[in-house]
Amino acid sequence: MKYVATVEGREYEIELTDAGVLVDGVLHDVDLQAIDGGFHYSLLVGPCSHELFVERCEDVCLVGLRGRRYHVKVEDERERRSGVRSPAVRDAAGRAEVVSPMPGMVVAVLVEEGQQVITGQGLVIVEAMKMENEIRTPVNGVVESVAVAAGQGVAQNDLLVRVGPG
Amino acid sequence: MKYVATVEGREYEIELTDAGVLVDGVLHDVDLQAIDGGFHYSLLVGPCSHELFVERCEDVCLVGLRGRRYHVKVEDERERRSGVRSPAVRDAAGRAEVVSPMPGMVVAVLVEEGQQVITGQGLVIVEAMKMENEIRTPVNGVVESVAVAAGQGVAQNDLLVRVGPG
Amino acid sequence: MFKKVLIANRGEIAVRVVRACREMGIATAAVYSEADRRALHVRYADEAYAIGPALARESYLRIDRLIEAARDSGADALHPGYGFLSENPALARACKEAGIVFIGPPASAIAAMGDKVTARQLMEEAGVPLVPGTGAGLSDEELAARGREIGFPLFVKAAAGGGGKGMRVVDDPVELERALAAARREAEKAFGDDRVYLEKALAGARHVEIQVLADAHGNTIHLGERECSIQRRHQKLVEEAPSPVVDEALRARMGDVAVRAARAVGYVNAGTIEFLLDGDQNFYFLEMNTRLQVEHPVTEMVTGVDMVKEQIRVAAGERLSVSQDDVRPRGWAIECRITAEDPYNGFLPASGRVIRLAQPGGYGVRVDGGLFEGMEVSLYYDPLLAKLIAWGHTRDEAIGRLRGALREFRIVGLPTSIPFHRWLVEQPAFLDGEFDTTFLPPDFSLPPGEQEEPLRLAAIVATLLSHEARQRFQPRTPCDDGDEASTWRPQGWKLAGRWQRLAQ
Amino acid sequence: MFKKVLIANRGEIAVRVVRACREMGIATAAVYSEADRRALHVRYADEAYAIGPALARESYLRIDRLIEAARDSGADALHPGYGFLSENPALARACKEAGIVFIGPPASAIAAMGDKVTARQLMEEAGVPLVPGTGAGLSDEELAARGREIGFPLFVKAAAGGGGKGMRVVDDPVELERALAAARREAEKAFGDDRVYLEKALAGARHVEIQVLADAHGNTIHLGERECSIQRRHQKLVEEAPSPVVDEALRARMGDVAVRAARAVGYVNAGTIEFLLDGDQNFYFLEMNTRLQVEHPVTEMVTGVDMVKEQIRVAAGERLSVSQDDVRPRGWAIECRITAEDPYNGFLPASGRVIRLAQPGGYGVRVDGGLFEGMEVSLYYDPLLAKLIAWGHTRDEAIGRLRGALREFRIVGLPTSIPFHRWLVEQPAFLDGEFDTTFLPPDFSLPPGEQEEPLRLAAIVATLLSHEARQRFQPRTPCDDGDEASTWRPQGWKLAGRWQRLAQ
Repeated sequence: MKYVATVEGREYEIELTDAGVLVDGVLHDVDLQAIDGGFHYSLLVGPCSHELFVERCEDVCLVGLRGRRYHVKVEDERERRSGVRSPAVRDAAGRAEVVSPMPGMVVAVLVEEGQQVITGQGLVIVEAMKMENEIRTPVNGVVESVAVAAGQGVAQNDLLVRVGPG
Repeated sequence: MKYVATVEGREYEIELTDAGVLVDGVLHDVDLQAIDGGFHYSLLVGPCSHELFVERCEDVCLVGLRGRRYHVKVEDERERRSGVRSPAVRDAAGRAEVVSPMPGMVVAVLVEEGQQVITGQGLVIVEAMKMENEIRTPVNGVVESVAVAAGQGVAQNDLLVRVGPG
Repeated sequence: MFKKVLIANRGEIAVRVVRACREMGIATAAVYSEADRRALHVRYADEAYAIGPALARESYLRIDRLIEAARDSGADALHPGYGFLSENPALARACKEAGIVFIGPPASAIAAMGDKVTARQLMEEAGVPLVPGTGAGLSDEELAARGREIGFPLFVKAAAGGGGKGMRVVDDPVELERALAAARREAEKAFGDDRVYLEKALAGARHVEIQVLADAHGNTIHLGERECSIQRRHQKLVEEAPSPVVDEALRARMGDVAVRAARAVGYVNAGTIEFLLDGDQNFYFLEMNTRLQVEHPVTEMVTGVDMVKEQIRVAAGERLSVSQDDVRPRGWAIECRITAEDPYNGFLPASGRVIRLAQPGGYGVRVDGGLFEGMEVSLYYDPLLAKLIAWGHTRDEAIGRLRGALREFRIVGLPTSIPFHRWLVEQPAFLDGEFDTTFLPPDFSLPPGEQEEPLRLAAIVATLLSHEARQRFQPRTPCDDGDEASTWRPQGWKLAGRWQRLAQ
Repeated sequence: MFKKVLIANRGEIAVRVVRACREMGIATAAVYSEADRRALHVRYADEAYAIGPALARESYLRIDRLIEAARDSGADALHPGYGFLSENPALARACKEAGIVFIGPPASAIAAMGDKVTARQLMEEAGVPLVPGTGAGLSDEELAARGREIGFPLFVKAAAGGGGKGMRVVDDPVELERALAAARREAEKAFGDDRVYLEKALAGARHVEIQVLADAHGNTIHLGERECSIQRRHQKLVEEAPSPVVDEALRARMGDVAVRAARAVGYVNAGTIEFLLDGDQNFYFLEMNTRLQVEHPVTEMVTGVDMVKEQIRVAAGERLSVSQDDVRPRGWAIECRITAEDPYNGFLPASGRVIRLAQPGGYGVRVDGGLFEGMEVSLYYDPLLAKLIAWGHTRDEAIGRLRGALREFRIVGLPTSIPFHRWLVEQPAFLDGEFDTTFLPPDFSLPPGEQEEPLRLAAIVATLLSHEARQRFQPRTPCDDGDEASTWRPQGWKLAGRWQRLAQ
C-alpha cells in the first residue's frame, strides 16, 4: 500500500511492503509496538530506539517525539488524486483578521471601528494566566469591525478585530 | 437502592439515598470522583480524603486502598434473596487437595501414590523466580494421586497432589 | 508541634507542604476550588475542604473561606504556599485573629517588604545597596520626568508587586507612557493597588537571590544563593544553586547583606532577598519575597536542609535545626519549571487533559509536581505543572542528569515547556554559565528543529497507524463493530525482524 | 572514554546503566529477550538488539549472543549489571577475546571470589576474619560429620553461589541431610556446580557490607557500609546506609579490612565485601560480590558518588574521581525493594499487567525502576520492579520520607511488596534500628490489617460502582449500546455536598 505523509510541509512517499517500509524509496527496517494500548509506542528503526506518543490519529495524526508534537497528514494514492482530504485554507484577501493567540479574557479594547491603525499598534488586551498581552495589528489600515468587548472570554483563534485596507 | 457488600467476611448493608450513603444505618457524606476514567478514584467521606484503585468491578470488585487489595462482592436485595450470585465453594470433604501456591515449574515429586505422609512432609518441589519451594502436606494421610511430574509447568492453584484419609 | 496544618494553596506547592507535614507526623487539610476536586493535593492530604468556584478570587483568594475551612478542620496552623495570599498581610492577620498560626513571617514584615517603595527605604537605612530608582505615589507626569533623569532602559514596577507581575521594561519616553497605564491596570487588578515606581534596568546583570531562614529566637542564617537569570518577560524558567559566578567571598558578602536585610524588618521564617548582580561583583537589592519561593528545591538539594520543615518548626516556636556553620553546600542543583506553555508559539498558555504521563527517575533527579494522568489543565491558574530538579557533584553532572531526565519526562495531551528546556541544556552559553537576564529576549519563541529524522519517523508512525485504522474501519459485518472497538488494541508492526536472523 | 556501551542486562539495572552512560555522553545499546521488546531499558537506550526467547538461558545468559550484539552495535564496552552473567568469569573472558572492555573486575578476581571456598582461603591468608565453616568438595557424609563439630544452626551454601541462591539454614543433622540434596540440586541448576559447604549460622548477627571501589592505578577506597539485615529467606528486602550500629571507628576498621580483601584478589572496579557483624562489634567475612549491588543507591545517596559512572571511568582506565578523604557521608538513605510478590501470601511471586502507575516524588525521594504503564510482569525473571530510596538528614527523616513515598507509590494490576514496606516502617524495632537477620522469620507473611475502616470504604466504593454499572447495563434501546460503551466514563458521585453549604 502506498501513502503520502505530509509533516511540516515535507512530503514522504511511504510504501508498506513485506520487506519493510519504503520511505521515498529507501527501505527501513521498522518495528513499532504499542506500549499501553494506544498512546505510547516504541519504534525500532534498525537497531535505533525511539519513543513516540500518538495523541490522536484521525484526519491528521498528532505524533509526539523528542519533546515535539508533529501534525502528520496521511493520504493514500486515491485520496491524494481526488484531493478529498486537503484542508481548506483560510484566505483573508487584503484584510487582516486579528485573532486571539491564546484563550483568555479581554481586559480592554484599545481601538474602535473606523479608526486608523499602524503596524504594531495595540488593538486589544487579553489577559491569560494572570499576564496581560497586548494584541497588535500586523498591518496598517482601518478597523473594519471589533468582534469583542472588555470582560468577554475568548478562545484561542477567536476573531478579535478585522483590519481592512486603509 | 439497598445492597449488601461483603468484604473479607464482613457484610455491610449499604443504602444509596438522596441524603447520602447509609452504611449499616449510619449516614456517610460521600463524594467519589473518577480520576482517569475507570481505575483510579478519589473518595471524600466527610472531609477525609482517600485514594482508591478499582482493578475490576464485575461479580466481585477488586478495590485497592492503602496498599491492600480488597475483594468486595456486591448484591442487591433480590440477588441476595435468590442467592444468584453466591459463588460455589470448593469442598474437599475429608481430602486435602494440595495445589501450587504459585505459578512455576515442578522440579521434583517427592512422593508416590499410596505413600503414607505426615503433616509437614514435602510432596513436590516447585521452582519459581529461581527459588525452590517445597510444597508440604497440611494433613496426615495417604497420597491418593499425584497430578504432576518433574519438568512440568504449573499455574497458581493447579492441583499437585491429592492426600486422602490414611 | 502543630496537630494539623491547613494548606491555603493548590498545585505542586500544596503537594510539597503535604509531604513535609506528613514526614513530621502532622495531619494536613487541603482546600480546593470546584476545578480542583480531583487535584493531587486534595488526594494526598488527610482532609479536603471545598472553598468555592474555579476563579481564584472566589476561592483561593477568599480569606474568609480559608479561615472557615481552617476552623472546620481544627487546624492549628496555616501554610500559605507561594502566590495567592502568601504575601498578603491580611491573611497573616486573619490567622492571628482566628488563633491559627500563620506559617510565614509576621504581618508587619510582609507589609514592610510588600510595599516595594517602603522596602527600598528600609533597605537603604539598613545599608543595603539599591538599584537607582524612584519612590511610588508619583503621578505619570512625575514618573516620566524622573525617568528621563535616571535614564533608559527603565523598569516600571508595581509598588505592591512581586514576581514580575505589573512589571514592564521600557526603552524610551513614548513607551514609558503606555507602559505606565498597563502596569497600573495590571497592578490594580492583581494587588488592588495601582501605585507604580521606576527602577533603572541594569544592562548585563544577573538575577541572584539569597535564601534566608530566621527563627523567633534571634537566629537568622542564609543558605547561599540561587541563580535565576534564565527568565522570559521576568518570569523565571530555570534556576540553579550555586550561581556559576558567585565565589565563596561574594557568597559571604551577599549572605551578610541578606541577613542584615531580614533583620531590618524583624524577619522570622523563610524569605528570599533578590539582588541584581553586575559583572564587577556589585549587587543591588531588588526586593524581598516574604514566602517560600518556587525555586526553593535547588537550595534544598545542595544544602540538605528541608526548607518547608524549617518553616513549620520556626512557626511552631522552635529553633532552626541548622546553624550558619552547618550549612555546607554539596554539589550543584538546577531546576526547570515545567509549565503548560507552548515554547514554539511564544510560550502561549495551553490547556488540555494529561492523557499519558511518564516521570523521570534515577539518581539525583527530583520531581515536585501536581501532575497526574487524567489531570485537566485549565487556564484558571498558574501554568506551572511540575518542577524538575537535577543534582550533581558538579554543574556539568547536574546538566547531564537534567538532559537525561528531560528525555524521560513525558506529558502527553498538551504542549509543555519541556522542548524549551531540552533546547536550553544544549546552548553553549548556558553550558558555560555565561548568561544574564537578557539571555532570552522578551518575545523569545523556540525555533523549530532543523533535523529531518524526526519528521520522517513521525511520518512512518502516522502512516502505519493510519493504515491500520483504514483496515480496521472496513467493517466485515455491519453489526460486530461495537465490541471490537472496545477490545481492539493496536498490533505490533514488525515488517522485518532482527531476532530471526540471530536465531536461525 | 567509551563511545558505546552494550548493557547485558534488563529491568531497573539496565535503565540505571543507560542513565549513567547518557549523562557521560556515551551511546547505549540494550539487549532484549522476546518478553522484553517493550521494556523500559529498550526504549531508553539509543539502540536495542534482540537476543532470543524469554527464557534467560536462551537470551540473557547466552554469552555468544551478547558478544554478537556488542559486535553488531559497535560497542567498545559491556556492562553486565547484576545477576545473570555478571559474576561469570566466562563473560569477562569472552569480552576480552572480542576486544570489548568488560565493565567489571578482571576475570581472575571474579573467579577467585566466585568460588566461595577459594575466596575463604584467600581471605584467611589476607588476615580477613572468617565465619567458622568447611571447605567445599566434601561428600555429604563428610559435611555431616564436620557439621556436628562446628555445631548447629548451620548454613548450607553453594561454592559457586551468591545472593542466597542454593543457601539453606539447618538446625539439626536430619534436616542437614535433606538440605544438602536440595542445595546441590539448586546449585547445579543455577551455577552448573553442585559443590556446597557449611558455615556456622551466627545467632543475632547483622548483615553489614562494605562498598569498595578500585581503579587500575592502585587506588582502592571504600564508601562505608550498608546495613542489609532485613531479609526473608536470605533475600534482602530493605537496605540502608549507614548502619544504625556502626560508628566511625568500626566503619574505619571494616573499611580497612574490605580494602585489604579487595587488594588480595587484585580487585579493580566496584565490589562489595559482605560481613556478618555480631553484637560485640566483631565482624566476619561472608563473601565478596564482584559486581554492582542492587542496593548501591543508598551508598550513592549518602556519599554523593555515582557508582556506575565510577565503574565506567575505572573500566576506561581512568582514575577514581574521589579519594578516600573525599568520601564524607551526609545523612541517611534507605532502600525498599519493590517486588512483584504478595506479602500477604508468603511473598508468592505475582504476575500481571501494570494498569496504572503513580510514582512518588518530592525531596529526598529516588525511584530506580523498570516500571511503566502497560508493563507485563512475567515470572521469567527476578521479581524486582523498582527500588524506592529515601534520603534524609537523619534516619528518622529518611524513614518519614519513605513512609510518605510508600503511600504515594501506586502500582495497580498485581500484588506488590509495598504493603510489607508500609508495615515495616511502623515497626518499633525497625524504627529503633534494633534488628538482625532473623528479624523476619523464613515463612514470614504479612498479617492482614485489623482496621475496619478500609473494609467499609472498599464496600462503599464497590457498591457505588456496582450500582452505576447496573444502571448502565439496562440498555434503553437495543442498538445504542456500542458507542456508549466506548465513551462512557464513571460519573462523580456526590451524594451530599459541602461546597454548597459554604456558598449559600
